[in-house]
Amino acid sequence: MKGLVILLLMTLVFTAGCGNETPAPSQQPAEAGGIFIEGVSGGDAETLNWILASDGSSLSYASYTIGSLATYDNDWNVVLRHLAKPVEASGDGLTYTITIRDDLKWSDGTRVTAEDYVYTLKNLMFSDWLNYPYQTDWQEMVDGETIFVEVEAVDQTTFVITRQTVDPEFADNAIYNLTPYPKHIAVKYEGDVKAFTQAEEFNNLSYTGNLGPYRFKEWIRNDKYVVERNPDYYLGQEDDSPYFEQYVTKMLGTTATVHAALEAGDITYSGIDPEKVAKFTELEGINVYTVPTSAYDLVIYNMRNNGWDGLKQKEVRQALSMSIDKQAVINSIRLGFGDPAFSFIPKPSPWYTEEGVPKFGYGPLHDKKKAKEMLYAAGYGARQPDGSIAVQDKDGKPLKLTLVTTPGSRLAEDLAFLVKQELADIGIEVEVKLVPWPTLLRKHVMNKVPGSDQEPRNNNGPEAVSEEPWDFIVMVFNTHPIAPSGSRVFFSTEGGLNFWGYSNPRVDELFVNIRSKEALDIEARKSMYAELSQLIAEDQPVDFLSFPRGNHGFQANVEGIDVGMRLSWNYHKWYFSKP
Amino acid sequence: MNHNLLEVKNLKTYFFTRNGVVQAVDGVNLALRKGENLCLVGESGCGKTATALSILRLIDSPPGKILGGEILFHDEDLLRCPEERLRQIRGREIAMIFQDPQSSLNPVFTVGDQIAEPLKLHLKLNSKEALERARELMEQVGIPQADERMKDYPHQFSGGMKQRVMIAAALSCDPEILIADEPTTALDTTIKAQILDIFHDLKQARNMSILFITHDMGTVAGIADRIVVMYGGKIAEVGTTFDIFDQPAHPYTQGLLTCLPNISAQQQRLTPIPGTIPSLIDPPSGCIFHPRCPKRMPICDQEDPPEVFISDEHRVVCQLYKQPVTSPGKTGDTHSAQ
Amino acid sequence: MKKAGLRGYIIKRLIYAAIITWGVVTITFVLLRVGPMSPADKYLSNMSARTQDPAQVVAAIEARYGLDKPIYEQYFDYVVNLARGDWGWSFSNSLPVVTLIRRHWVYSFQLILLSMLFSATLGILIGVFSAVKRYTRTDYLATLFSFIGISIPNFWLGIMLILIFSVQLGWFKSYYDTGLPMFSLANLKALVLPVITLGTGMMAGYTRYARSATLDNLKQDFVRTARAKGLPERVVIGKHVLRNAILPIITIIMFDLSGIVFGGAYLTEIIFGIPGLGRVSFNALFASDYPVVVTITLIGAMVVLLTNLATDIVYTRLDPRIRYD
Amino acid sequence: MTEKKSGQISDRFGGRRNLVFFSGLLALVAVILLDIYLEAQILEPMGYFYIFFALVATCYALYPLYVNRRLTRYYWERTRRHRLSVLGLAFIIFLIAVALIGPLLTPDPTKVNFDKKNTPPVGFTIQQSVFDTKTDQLVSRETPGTWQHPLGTDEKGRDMLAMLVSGARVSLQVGLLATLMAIFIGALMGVMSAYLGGWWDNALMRFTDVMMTFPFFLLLVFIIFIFGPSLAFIILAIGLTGWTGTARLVRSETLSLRTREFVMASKSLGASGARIIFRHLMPNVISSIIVIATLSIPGIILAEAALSFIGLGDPTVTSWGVVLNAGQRSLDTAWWVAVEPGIMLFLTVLAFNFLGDGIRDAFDPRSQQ
Repeated sequence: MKGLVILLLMTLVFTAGCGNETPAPSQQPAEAGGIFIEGVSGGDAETLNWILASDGSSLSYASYTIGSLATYDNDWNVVLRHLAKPVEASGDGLTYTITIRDDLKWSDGTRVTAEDYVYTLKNLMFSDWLNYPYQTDWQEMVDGETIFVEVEAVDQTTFVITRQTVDPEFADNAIYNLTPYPKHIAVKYEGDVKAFTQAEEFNNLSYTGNLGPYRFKEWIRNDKYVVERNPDYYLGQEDDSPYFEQYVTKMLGTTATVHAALEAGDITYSGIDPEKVAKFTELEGINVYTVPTSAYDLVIYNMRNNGWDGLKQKEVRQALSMSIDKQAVINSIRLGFGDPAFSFIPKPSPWYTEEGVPKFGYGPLHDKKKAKEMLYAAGYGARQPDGSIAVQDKDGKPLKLTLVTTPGSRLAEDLAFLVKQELADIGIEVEVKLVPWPTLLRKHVMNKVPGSDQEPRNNNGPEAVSEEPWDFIVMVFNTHPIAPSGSRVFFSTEGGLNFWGYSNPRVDELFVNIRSKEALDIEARKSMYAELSQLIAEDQPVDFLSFPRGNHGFQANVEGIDVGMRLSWNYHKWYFSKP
Repeated sequence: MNHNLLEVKNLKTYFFTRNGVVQAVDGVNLALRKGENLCLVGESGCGKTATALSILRLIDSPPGKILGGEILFHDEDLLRCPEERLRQIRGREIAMIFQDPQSSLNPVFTVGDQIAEPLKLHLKLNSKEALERARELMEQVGIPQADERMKDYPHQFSGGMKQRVMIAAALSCDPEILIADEPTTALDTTIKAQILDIFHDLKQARNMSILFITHDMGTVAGIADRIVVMYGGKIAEVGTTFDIFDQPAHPYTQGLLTCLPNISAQQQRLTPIPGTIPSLIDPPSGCIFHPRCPKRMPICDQEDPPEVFISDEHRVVCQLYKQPVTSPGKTGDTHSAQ
Repeated sequence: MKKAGLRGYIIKRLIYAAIITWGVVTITFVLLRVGPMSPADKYLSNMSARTQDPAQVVAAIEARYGLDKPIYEQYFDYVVNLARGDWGWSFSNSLPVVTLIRRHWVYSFQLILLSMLFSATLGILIGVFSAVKRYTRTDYLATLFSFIGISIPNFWLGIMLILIFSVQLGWFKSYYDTGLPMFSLANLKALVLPVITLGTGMMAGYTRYARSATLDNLKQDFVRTARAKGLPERVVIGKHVLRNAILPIITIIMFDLSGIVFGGAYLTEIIFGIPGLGRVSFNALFASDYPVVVTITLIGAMVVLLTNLATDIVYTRLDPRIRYD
Repeated sequence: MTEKKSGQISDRFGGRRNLVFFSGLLALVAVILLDIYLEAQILEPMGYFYIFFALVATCYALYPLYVNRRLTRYYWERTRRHRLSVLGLAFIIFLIAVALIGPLLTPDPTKVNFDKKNTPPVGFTIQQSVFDTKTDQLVSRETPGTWQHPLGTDEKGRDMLAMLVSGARVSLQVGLLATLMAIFIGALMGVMSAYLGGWWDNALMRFTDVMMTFPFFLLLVFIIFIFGPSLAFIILAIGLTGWTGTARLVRSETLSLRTREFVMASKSLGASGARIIFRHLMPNVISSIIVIATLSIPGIILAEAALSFIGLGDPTVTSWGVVLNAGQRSLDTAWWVAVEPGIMLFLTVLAFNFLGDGIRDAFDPRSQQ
C-alpha cells in the first residue's frame, strides 16, 4: 500500500503487513468505478512535498500519486514499479545500475529521465539546505568519515550508484524507495528552502504525471485526503487499472467513530481494534483480514548513568524480562492478535530464527520465582526468614522505578500498566509517567554528557545522560523484514538511536559485517542474523514483547485484495464487485 | 333608572405575598355616574390603585387576586365576562392613565405608535389613519409640533408631556370612562396644574366620566364632583365635594383635611394624622382606623363599624354615627358591607 | 448634540478596539515565541532525522520559517504581515495559515450559527413562556431544565449523545462530509448531535436570561398600559415585553461568543470530527504547529472584539434610551 | 506604648487582619523564592496553594463570618430559603467528605488488573470479546458486575469507584484553589483600578479587555500545552486567565462605593490609601466577590475536566476528565467508563450552581421580599 517503506520509523501507528489467507478469486472482471474510502483515527499528514516530510502519513499520501522504483508482494518478492528491469548489482556489491521505464511522464508531458533521479539525489536529498530526514540511508562510513554514495546518469533511462563499501541490503533499504522530483521545476527553487517549502507544484503534487495510479484532487486538512483515478497510469495501459474513481483517506477522530462509520457503510476500509474483531467478523457486509506486521512493542531498559544501577547488569535485565509475561501481553492487550517477540527480526522475515534465542518471559522462562532468585544473586534482594526473597535495592530500600511512555495511545498505556502489574508481583514498584511525545524525546531520549556543551542528541556516547532520569520506556519499533540490518541504529554502540546506552562489541562487529562483502553470501548473512538475534536476546538491552497482528475490515464488495503482510501492495488492482 | 355607569360592589382584592395575605381592597362599594368626576382619595397604600386596577382586571396575578364582588359596567359584570370581551372594553370604553408617565410608556416605541395603537386595535384604522388621528390627539392635549414629536421616543419628552401623551392615548378611542390613577403625583406643581386643566376641559368638552384617584386633597377640591375616601382597603366616607370638605364626618377625612394647608385659616402648622398606616396583612380588629383615631371609643376595636347615611349622597362608615338616619331607600350605593 | 455624542462614542470605541487589537497581537506573538517547540524541534521529533547534526538542522529549519532574525525584527515582521493578511506558514501543513483558515472557517461558522439559532430560538421561547407562566409548575420545570442545561458538561453531553443515538440506537452514524454541500440533508443530519451538544448549554443560559429579562419587563408599568389599551396578551408579550427584553438577551448572546461558544465549539468539533477551526487548532496544537494555533486564537479574539464592538454600536441604534457620553 | 505602635502599623495595612494576611503572604513568597533558589522541594507546589488558600479563607472568610455571627446567620437564613441551594450545599459537603476520607476506604485508583477489565457496574451484564487461552480463540464471554467493583472497572481493570473518589479530590482542588487565585487577582486588579483611577485605571482596564477578548478556553489550552500539564500549573493558569470578570465587577462596585459618604469621611480624616482600600472598600465588595466566586467554581471545574478530556490533564492524577477521555475511547465496549465520571461532574457543577444561585439571591439587596 504505502509504496515507500519507512525504515525504522518509530511510530505508535501500525502499518499493515502480510498474509495468511487468500480470498477466492472473483469471477467478475475488474471494472472502474466507485469511491474507496479509508477511515483513519490518527492525525493528518504534514506535507505532500515529500522530501520535507518527517512523518509516515506524508510519504504514504504522496505514494498514491508518485510511486517508487519497486515494492514487495506478500512473499517479499521485489515487484518492479518505475524500474524497467531489476536493479543490477555488480559482483563486488559496489555498483548498482538502475534502469527506469521509458514511458514515465511528468504532467507537462516531458519525460521522466535518469537525470531527474540523479538531480533529486544529489541536489535535493544530499543537500545541506533541505535536510532530508533519511539521508543516512544514502551514506556510508569510509575511513571514519560519513560520505554520500556516488550517483551518475548514464543515459535517458539509466543511472549508476557507486558505493565504496559493501551493503548487501542497500537496494532494499534505499534504492527501491526512491522517488524523483522533476528537475526542470526543482531548479527554480534550488538553494532557497523557503521557496521550496512553499512551492505550489510540490505542495499539491501537480507534477506527478503518470507516475502513480491516482492524481491529487483535494486535501482538506484534518478531514480528508482525496486522490482521483489517473487514466494515464503507466501500469494501467494494459489492464485499465486503477479501478476506483477516487481513493479517499478520511480522518474520523476516534476509533469508535471509525468503527461506527465502517459498520454504517460510510467507509470502505479501516483497521479494527481487537475488541471489535469478533463483532465485525459476524457482520455480513464486512470482511476482516488478520495479517502479521513488522512492528514490535518493547520495554527499553536505561543502561545509562541516570537509570537504576541494576539495569547495567545483564542478569538483572534478564530477570525483569523473565517476570514480564509475553503471553499476557498478547492475551490481555491484543486479545490473541500477536506473536511473542524475542528479538528484533519479525517472524515472516527470511532471517528469522528461534534457534539458540532465549525466550525470556515466555514458556519456561516466564518464571517470577526464578527472576527473584536471579535478582537476589545479583545482590538486589534479601532472604526472608521463611526462605522467600524480598527484592530490594542494594542499600536495602524497596525498589521504586520509573516507566515513561506517551499518553493518548491506549496501547502504550496498557503496556505500561501491564509491566507495572507484572513487576509489582516480584516486589518492584513502578511509577508510570505519561509524557507527550515531544517532551519524551527532549527530556528522556535525547542525551548529552553532563556539563559539556554538546548539542543533545539521541546518542552522545556512553557517558551522556538524558535531562530527566528514567528506568523504563515503553515504545513501538519497526523492522524491515527483508533488510533488518537497519536496526543497527538501535543496537550498535554508536547507533544513532541507541539512546538507552547498550554496548556489545560483538554486536557492533556483526552489524558491521552484515554490511560487508562477506554478507553477500546469503547463508553467511543468515548466520550473522542468527548470532545477532541470540546475542541481543541474551543481553536483553530491551525486553521484546510482541509482534502484533493487524486486523483490517473491508466492505465485502471490495475484490482483488491479496491478503498478506503487505496487504495493499497491489491496491491499484482492487475494485468493487457489482451487486 | 340607573344612571350609574359603573358600579363596584363588595370588591375584594387580596395580594398573596410571601409574608402573608394583603387585604388591599376589602369590600369596596362605589358607583361612577355618567359625566361626573369621582375622586378616590386616601393615603398611599390604602387600596385606591388596587381598586382602580381591579376594575379592568389589571391586577398582577400572582400575587394579586380578585376574590369577590361585582363590577357592573352597563349591567355587565366585568369580573365574570370573558377575557376577550374585557379586552374590547379596555381602551375602547374604559381607558386608564397611570401614575408614572415615565415608566408607563414603552421606551422602545415612538409616542405616535403608542397613541395610535388602540386606534388600530379597536377602531381598525390603518396605520396612516391612526397616526393622523394620533397627531390630532396630541394637539388636543396641548403637545406643540405634534407632527415632529410623534416620531420621538418617550425619553425625549418631559414628564408633563409624557403624561399628555398618556392622556392622548387613553382618549384615542373616545372612551366612556377614564380612570386616572394619580396622574399628577409624579409631576411638578406647575405641570400638575396644566394637566388638571386638561382633565377639567375633558369633562366639559366630552362629558366623560372620570374616576380620578389621588392622595392629594388639594387636587380633589378643584375637579371632583363627588369624593370617595378610602382607608385601609375599605371605604371610609362617600359624599359630594361639598359634603366632604364642608362637613367631613369620618375622623379620618377630618384628619386628611387638617393636613391640607389652609391659607384662609392662617394655620401655622399642618397637623399630621398621628400613627402610621396599618398593616393590611394583619389589620386591626374592628374599625381599621381605631389605632390612629382621635375619637376612638371602646367599641371601635370590638366591632366592625356600620355604614351610616348622613344624607342621600353622603355616607360614612364609623361608630360615631351609630344612631342611623334611616336610609331613604335610594338604590345604588346602599348595599351593606356585610 | 445627539449626533456628535454618537460619533464621539463610536470613535472612542474604535480607539479602544485598536488598542485591544494591539494588545492581543502582542500577546499572541509572545505566546508564539515562548513555545518550547520550535519548528526545528518538531522536525527533530522524527527520530530518524535525529541522527543528523542537530545544529545544522536547527539552522536550516529556522531559515525555512524566517526565525533566524533578531526578535524585535520578528515582532515587527509579525505585526506588518498580519496587517497585510500574511499570517505565516503552517509548520506542519505545508500551506499558508490563511489558506488553511479560509478553507475551514465555514464549518465552524455553520456549527456555531446553527447552534445559536437553535439555542436562541428555543431558549428565548422557553424563557419567555416560563416568565409568563411564572411560579407555575411549567416555570419550575423550565428553571430546573435550565439549571441542568447550564451544569451539564457539553463534551460529556456530546459523548452521551453518541453513546445513545449513535452506538445504541444507530440513528446518527454518519460523519460530516465536506464533499457534500454544507446544507445538504446528510450534513445537516450529521450536525444534529453536534448542534444539540453545543446548543444545550447556551439554550439553558438564554432561557434564564430570557426569563429574567421578561420578568423584569413584565413588572414594568408600560405592560399595564398596554393591557389597559385592550391589547391581547400575545401582543403585550410578543411586542411590548419582548421588544424590551430582546436587547439585553442579544447582547448576552453576542458576549457569549468568547467563552462559551468558542470553547464549546472547540470541544464539539473535536468530539464529532467536524473539520472546523477548532479541530484544526487542536490537531495543530498536538503537531506543535504554533502559527496555526496562535492565528486561530487570534481570530477568535478578533471575532469577539468585533462582535462586541458591533453589538455596542448597533445597540445605540436599537435602543433609543441609550445616551452616548 | 508598644500597643499603640503596633496599632499604628496595623492601621497602615487597614487592620490587624490585613497585617496578619500580608505577613503570611510575605512569608509564603519568601519560602517559594527560597525553594526556587535552593532548587530543593521544601513543599509540593500544591502545598503552597493550600497554605495560600488557608490564609485567605481564615482572614477573609472564617474570621469575618465568626466575628459577624449575626450577619452570617442572616445570610444563612436567606440562602436556606432556596431549597435547591441547601441541596447543593449538602452535596458539596458530601463530596468534600468523599474527597477527604474516600481514598482511605477505596483501593488504589491506579492499580490495574487486566484479568478484571471492563467489568460493568453491579446489576449489569455485558458480552465482551476475550481471548480464550485454552482454545486460542477469541470468544464472547458474559461478564456480570460484581460487588468487588460496585461501579465496574475500566479497560485496564482499574476500579471505577476508586477513580471517581480520586477525581472528586482533583476537581475540588482545582475548583476551589483556581477560583481563589482568579478571584484574588481579579479583586486586586479591580480595586486597584478603581482606587488609583486615571492612567492606571485605563491601563489596567484595557489589559482586562485584552484578556477578556481572548476565548478563555483556547488560551488556556495553548498555555497548558506550552508549559506542560501539571495540576499546580493548571490551577495557576486558570487563575491567571480567569480573573477578568471579577476585576470588572469589583471595579464597578468599588467605583460606586468610592464616592459614598463614608469613604469621603475617612478621606477627610486623613486615612491612608491602603487603609481606605482594605478597611472600607474591600469589606463592602466582599459580598459581590463571594457571589462571583461561588458562581465561577463550576466553570473552572469544567475547564479542568475539559482540559483532561482532550488529553491536556495532569497525567499523574486520576481526574474525572482523564477517566472520561478513556471512556470516550471505549464507548462501545464499556459505556459506564464514560457515563460515571460525567454524572459526577454534572452533579458537582449542578450543586455549585444551585448554591451559587441561592447565595446570589441572599446577597442581592433587590430580592428583599
